[in-house]
Amino acid sequence: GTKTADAGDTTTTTEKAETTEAADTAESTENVSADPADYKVVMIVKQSDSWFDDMATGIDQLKKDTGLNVSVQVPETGDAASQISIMEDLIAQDVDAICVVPNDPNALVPTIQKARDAGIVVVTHEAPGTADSVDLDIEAFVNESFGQLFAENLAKAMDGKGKYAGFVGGLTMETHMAWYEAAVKYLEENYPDMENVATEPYEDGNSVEGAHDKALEVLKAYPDIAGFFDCSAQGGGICEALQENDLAGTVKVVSLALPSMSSTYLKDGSMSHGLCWRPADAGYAACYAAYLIASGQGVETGTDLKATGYDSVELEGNIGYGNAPLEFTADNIDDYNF
Amino acid sequence: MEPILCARNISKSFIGVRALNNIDITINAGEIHCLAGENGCGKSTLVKCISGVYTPDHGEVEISGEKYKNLTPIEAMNKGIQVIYQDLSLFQHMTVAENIAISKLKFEGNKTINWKKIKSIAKEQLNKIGVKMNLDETVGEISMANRQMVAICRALAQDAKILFMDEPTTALTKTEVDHLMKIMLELKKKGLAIVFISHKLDEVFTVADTITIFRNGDKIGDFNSKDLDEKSLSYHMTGREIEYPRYHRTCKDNSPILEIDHLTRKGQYEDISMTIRPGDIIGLTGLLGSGRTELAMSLFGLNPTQSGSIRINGKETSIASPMAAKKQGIALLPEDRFNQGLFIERKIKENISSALIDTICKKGLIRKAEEDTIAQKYVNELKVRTPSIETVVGTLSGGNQQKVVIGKWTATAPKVFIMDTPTVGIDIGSKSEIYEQIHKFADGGMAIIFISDEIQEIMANCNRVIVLANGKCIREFDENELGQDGADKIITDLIGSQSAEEVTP
Amino acid sequence: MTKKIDQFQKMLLIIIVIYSVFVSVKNPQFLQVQTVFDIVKTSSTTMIVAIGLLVVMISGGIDVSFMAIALFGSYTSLLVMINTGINSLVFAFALSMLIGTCLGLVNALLINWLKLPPFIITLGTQNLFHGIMTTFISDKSFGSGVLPSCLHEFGQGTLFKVATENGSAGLTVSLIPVLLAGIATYFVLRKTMIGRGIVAIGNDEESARRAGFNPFKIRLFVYAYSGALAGMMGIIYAAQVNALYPNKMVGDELMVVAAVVIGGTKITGGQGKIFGAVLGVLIIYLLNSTLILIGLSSSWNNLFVGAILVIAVAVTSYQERVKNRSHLIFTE
Amino acid sequence: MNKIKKMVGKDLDLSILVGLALLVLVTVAGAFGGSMYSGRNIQSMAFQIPEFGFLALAMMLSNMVGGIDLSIIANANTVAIFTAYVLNGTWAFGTEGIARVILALIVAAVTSLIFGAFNGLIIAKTSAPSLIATLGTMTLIQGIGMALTGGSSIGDIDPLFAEFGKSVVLGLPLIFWLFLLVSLILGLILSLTGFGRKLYLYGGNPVAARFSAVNNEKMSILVFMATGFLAGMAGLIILSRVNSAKVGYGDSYLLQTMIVCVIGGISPNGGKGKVQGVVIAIIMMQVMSSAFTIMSLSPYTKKLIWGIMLVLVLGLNHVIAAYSQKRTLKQSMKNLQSAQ
Ligand SMILES: Nc1ncnc2c1ncn2[C@@H]1O[C@H](COP(=O)(O)OP(=O)(O)OP(=O)(O)O)[C@@H](O)[C@H]1O
Ligand SMILES: Nc1ncnc2c1ncn2[C@@H]1O[C@H](COP(=O)(O)OP(=O)(O)OP(=O)(O)O)[C@@H](O)[C@H]1O
Ligand SMILES: [Mg+2]
Ligand SMILES: [Mg+2]
Repeated sequence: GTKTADAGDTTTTTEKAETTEAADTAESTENVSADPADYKVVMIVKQSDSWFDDMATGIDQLKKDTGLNVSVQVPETGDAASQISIMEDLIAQDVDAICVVPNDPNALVPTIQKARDAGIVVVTHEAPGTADSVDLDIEAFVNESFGQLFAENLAKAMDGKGKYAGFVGGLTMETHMAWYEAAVKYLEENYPDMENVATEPYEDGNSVEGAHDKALEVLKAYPDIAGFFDCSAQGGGICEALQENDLAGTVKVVSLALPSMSSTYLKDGSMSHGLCWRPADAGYAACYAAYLIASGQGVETGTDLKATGYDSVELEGNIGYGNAPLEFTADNIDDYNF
Repeated sequence: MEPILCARNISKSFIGVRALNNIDITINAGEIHCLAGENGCGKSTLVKCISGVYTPDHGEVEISGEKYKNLTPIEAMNKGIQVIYQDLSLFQHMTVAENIAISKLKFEGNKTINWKKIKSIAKEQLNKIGVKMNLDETVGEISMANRQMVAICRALAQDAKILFMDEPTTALTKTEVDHLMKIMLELKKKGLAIVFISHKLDEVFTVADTITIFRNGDKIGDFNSKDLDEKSLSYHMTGREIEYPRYHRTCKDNSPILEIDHLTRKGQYEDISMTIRPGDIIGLTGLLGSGRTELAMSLFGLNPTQSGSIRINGKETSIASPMAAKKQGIALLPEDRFNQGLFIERKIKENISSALIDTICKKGLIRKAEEDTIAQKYVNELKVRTPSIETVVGTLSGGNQQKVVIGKWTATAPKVFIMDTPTVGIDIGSKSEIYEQIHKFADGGMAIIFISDEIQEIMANCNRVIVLANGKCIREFDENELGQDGADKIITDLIGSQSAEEVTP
Repeated sequence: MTKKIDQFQKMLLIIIVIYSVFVSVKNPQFLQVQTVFDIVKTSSTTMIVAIGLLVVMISGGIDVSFMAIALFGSYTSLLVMINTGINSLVFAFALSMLIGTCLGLVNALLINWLKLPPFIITLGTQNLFHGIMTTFISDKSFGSGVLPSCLHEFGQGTLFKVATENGSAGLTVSLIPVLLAGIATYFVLRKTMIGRGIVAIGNDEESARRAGFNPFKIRLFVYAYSGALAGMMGIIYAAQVNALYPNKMVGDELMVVAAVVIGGTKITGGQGKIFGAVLGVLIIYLLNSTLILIGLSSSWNNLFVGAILVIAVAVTSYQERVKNRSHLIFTE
Repeated sequence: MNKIKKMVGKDLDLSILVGLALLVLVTVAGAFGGSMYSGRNIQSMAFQIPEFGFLALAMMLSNMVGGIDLSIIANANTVAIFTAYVLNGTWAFGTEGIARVILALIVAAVTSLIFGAFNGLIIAKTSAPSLIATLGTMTLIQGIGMALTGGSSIGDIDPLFAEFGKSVVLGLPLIFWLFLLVSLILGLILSLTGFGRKLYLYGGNPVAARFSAVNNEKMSILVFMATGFLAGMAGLIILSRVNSAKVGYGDSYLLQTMIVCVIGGISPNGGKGKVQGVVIAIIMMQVMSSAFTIMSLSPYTKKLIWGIMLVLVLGLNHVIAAYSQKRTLKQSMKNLQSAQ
């Protein structure tokens, strides 16, 4: 979807005149501006927490770097309903592009459709399942391989044997479930001595407390448990539970992790591995991609989205894969500060 | 006689009414001072003004020589003013002992609670008035009469100088009232000033030294009780002659409308039988806890019976719910007007139509004009004192509220109307109006079960009387027996003997 | 108040016993000290706010802002500690409880001023407090590394430890504040005049006023007290999860209300017992912490918990109703 | 002018609310100019109102009988899940096209009524406080949805049905008209019918209602069935808007519905309030919410504003009521004096 410039910003008319001129000379035929300041891009995140706070810093950086008119909308709760309602309002406000990290991608599809019908570019992040409905979906990596990364690290920590349990934020969280399933499948295929204690993941409700309480219960129900992996960033709760039972280090933990929230656990050994991708970079890349599409420049394999790990995206259908997984250990955790 | 309290020029208005108009009153130590007047004439309001609950619009109160313009309840209590309110103001979930002792301890400035002391205070006060009670029961579990005693003990515990009693006898039966009167006279002898409010004139004359009469917020005057008799008192109160004409059944239809056979619910009432014909007004009397209310509730479908049968118009039926009762033409005027009878925040007309909703509906829609007509009709007939049918019921005086509840049920034109103590807290003027209505209903063929403690009222209104004790029917009087001289004495004695038996074990 | 354990609490104990037997049969692992220790630890924070809420509910009110208060108190005081480098548990508790008290006073003032149901008021202040904190103080999360170390020591601290199959289990020190809160509350409610005033205004405010109590002052105390307990709970919570978030806790209020009501506290006020509230909280935690033990898969959790909750509510309420009806009390 | 005065006198709370709503509308217009009331934006707001609106109406009904229904969101989602299973063919029983949509609607109506009746039965038959009874059923009903779906979203629904959520009639969404219609009907039922009257009486004093031969059990069950039904409608609208159903959608609405009801003048103690008030409050909240989006407010600031709003409305109601009472008192005393 391309878009004409006049629907964009209305405040900086003089600038626009200049850029239109520049664009004219550059592309000579189409009346399309490439000046980022002419494009209004809005990023809708899931909720307010450290993860998305970091994403917001990335977006601020993008604004500074390029002058793109980009802002962040934070819903009151992690609920698809709030995201939809914000998106509806934005459609009516006639922005140029919307980036969204959907809570529930399927629920958002009709609204995305509506936005695109209104000529708005939509870029998602963490929603490969609904990539057909959007202009572009930016992924830090392939979900399956990220899940396998969980498995690989857990197996390494557990020496390839013993019982383990997997946690997700909630059964309704699509990416968590994808990682969980990929991880379990990978372990089943490659590590016959490792045994998943349950058929379904446990829910920590995206809270440290939940992870802590569930971990305590798992420890009781399966005293011989040897490892946990947590697809939501609440592995700290499991570590706390282990410390209480003098099991820290004995029972291994691999978790999605934010450096600021889990560096201590990595350092004191209760968490063996943290996995992550940088939200700031993802936000940066997604918004930049949205701008590229909105301004008609497009994104294709090899495009540089100017963020670490996204310097050469791999386009598969509508999904643009970066190569941005991060792996934290006690040794490298101090290199990150988000 | 030394005056310990003088109120001067007290005026108080509420929205739309002037409740008190320049009232002066002097209360002397060692005297029982009665306030008399019709419903809504401002008696309770005066009490509240004097005890600091309301701030009067004008006027001042002088207690033991000190003048107050804005008396607070705390100051009043410190000055020895104690009020037993119409609603008793007890704490349902607290024990008897604590209810009695708590305000005393509070006023002594105690910061901590000594449970032993609480019990000893309670015991002492109960002994003082000669009543035995389980101190550890919660007030919610004891009878109305005992609650009244608790309220009195609580007031006495605080060395009251003036005791206000706002209709303390409404929930008591004759024997209990007598006991209370005795206690009041004892207290008077000890130098206490008592201000007593009651709509039962015999009570007033038994204890009163002085009677102050109010009409419509104005004071008519102070009278020495010896200078008045029931007739002159009621004349002063109402401004007209009041008479309670005796009821005689005129209805010709003698086929029974309601027959009860050996009705039993263990622990509440046993083996009750009666036959009621159109035009009968059956008096149901007996001690508190004798099972009258329970029986009434059973007939209204709120208290399942265990055995026995009920026949209406000769057909055996079971009354499983108030809806079924209403369908059978049975109405109940409940004992607890405030909680069971009224929608306190709603208008008079909505209260009156509340049992009639299905009738005034056409295709599910309320016919508002019809509702207004009906409401206006019963407001007029029962002489409810109100500016309009749109008035919210909560702002009416107690007596007028009761009239609204009566209106609500008479509007359904019931065949059998059970009235559980219908004239409690109602002034003599309105009473006679209500009696008149009841007679008119009965003449029109309605059967009425009239539950009451007032023998006088029973004698005037009933053509048959059943006396209950401990859930059993101990005596039945028919029209002839009632007609004989001294029947009232026999009934009084019957109830009295029961209570004597009860006290002895 | 006379009988130590009333009918209602007996009912709850029976429910707990039956359920425990059921779990033990399904999984004998349930029968070990660690179970008790774990439940004590996981429920300790809820216990404290439940006790605070109990006091409010006995006074005839309700408070749904206590989680926001807990968050406000703990977040702010820990933030102060992080920024100033103070590393003292006493300071944390003192400041957090002070803030809690102040916010509680705000609740009481608003309730007194607006004369509206406390449910509505505290629903408003819940938003207000949380909004003020996150807008004017900070909305950043803090991980374990930055938090004062005394906090983690407290959160992990145990009174004593016993060896288990694969490690050891300790009885959390958080039990001490719970006991303190419980005993203090018992003392206040039972042995002080203000406590009886709380019960009195819960029974009937007008009557209490006539008996010489000052409902306004009592209400100030009640909400301040529950606020202080909430502040205390906030610190314990932060210590246990060893992290500080600006958006946790808020939203879990109704579960606590339910626990207190299941424990036999009258929603209309005037009656309620600490032991009952404790049992109510226990039932909810017992339920939630045995799902894995009985081998229930996650997608069936809610169905199971919901069913048990509905049964418990129905059984206890029905008993009460039958008792009331036989006394011709219609509670609806 | 006189008419307005009369109206204000008759229903003070509602008038204050209307005044406040107008104030909000004007302020917002002043701040954002035309963009706020462009046809597009109005349409967008009208699209957002119904799903929340139906939930708020459901909450209102339960509040009016002095109760609270915490299970409405769970109910809406689970109804949506049932309906989605019909519409995507899993439970279609061989129906196709329009027949399938009709079957789905029937399933939605029946399930929502059953959930509501279940609440009503527990509350009516055991006298359980609705707060904890519905907390239990909320978990239970959510559990049913969870057990059925395992947490994943149920999509692929019949496009015929999806149209319903998108269609626009006379410039406004069909679902918005539906919301207005249902509000109107509900308002009329409450103010004009016997059922409505009984509901007010029952809400005001259930014991007296029982003694007035109102069938309390029936009332309670009916009211909660109606509550359930409205929640089910919300579920259908959610389904038609997002084309899929999932446990947990709209969980954040729960507290908001309570706030809207309070602002709309519903007393949680029961027996008081009007549909108009709630509808105005819903619209006002939507306008504010959209304005918040335009201003890119942080979620916390939004929360702060909601809190201030609530306390402000309540405070205003209180102050004005006290003032007007004083005035009436003075007036009536003057009348009394002049009469003398
Ligand atoms: N809180 C109130 N608000 C408005 N009007 C009131 C209020 N309290 C009393 N009134 C009115 O003041 C008048 C006097 O009422 P009051 O209760 O003093 O009467 P009373 O003499 O005690 O009657 P009763 O014998 O029925 O108890 C009545 O008209 C009543 O409607
Ligand atoms: N002394 C008592 N202790 C405990 N409960 C009592 C006592 N007396 C009565 N009750 C119970 O209180 C309830 C109400 O009794 P109540 O005294 O109203 O009966 P009643 O026959 O209607 O008498 P009355 O109409 O004179 O009040 C009944 O359930 C009764 O069993
Ligand atoms: Mg009076
Ligand atoms: Mg009785």
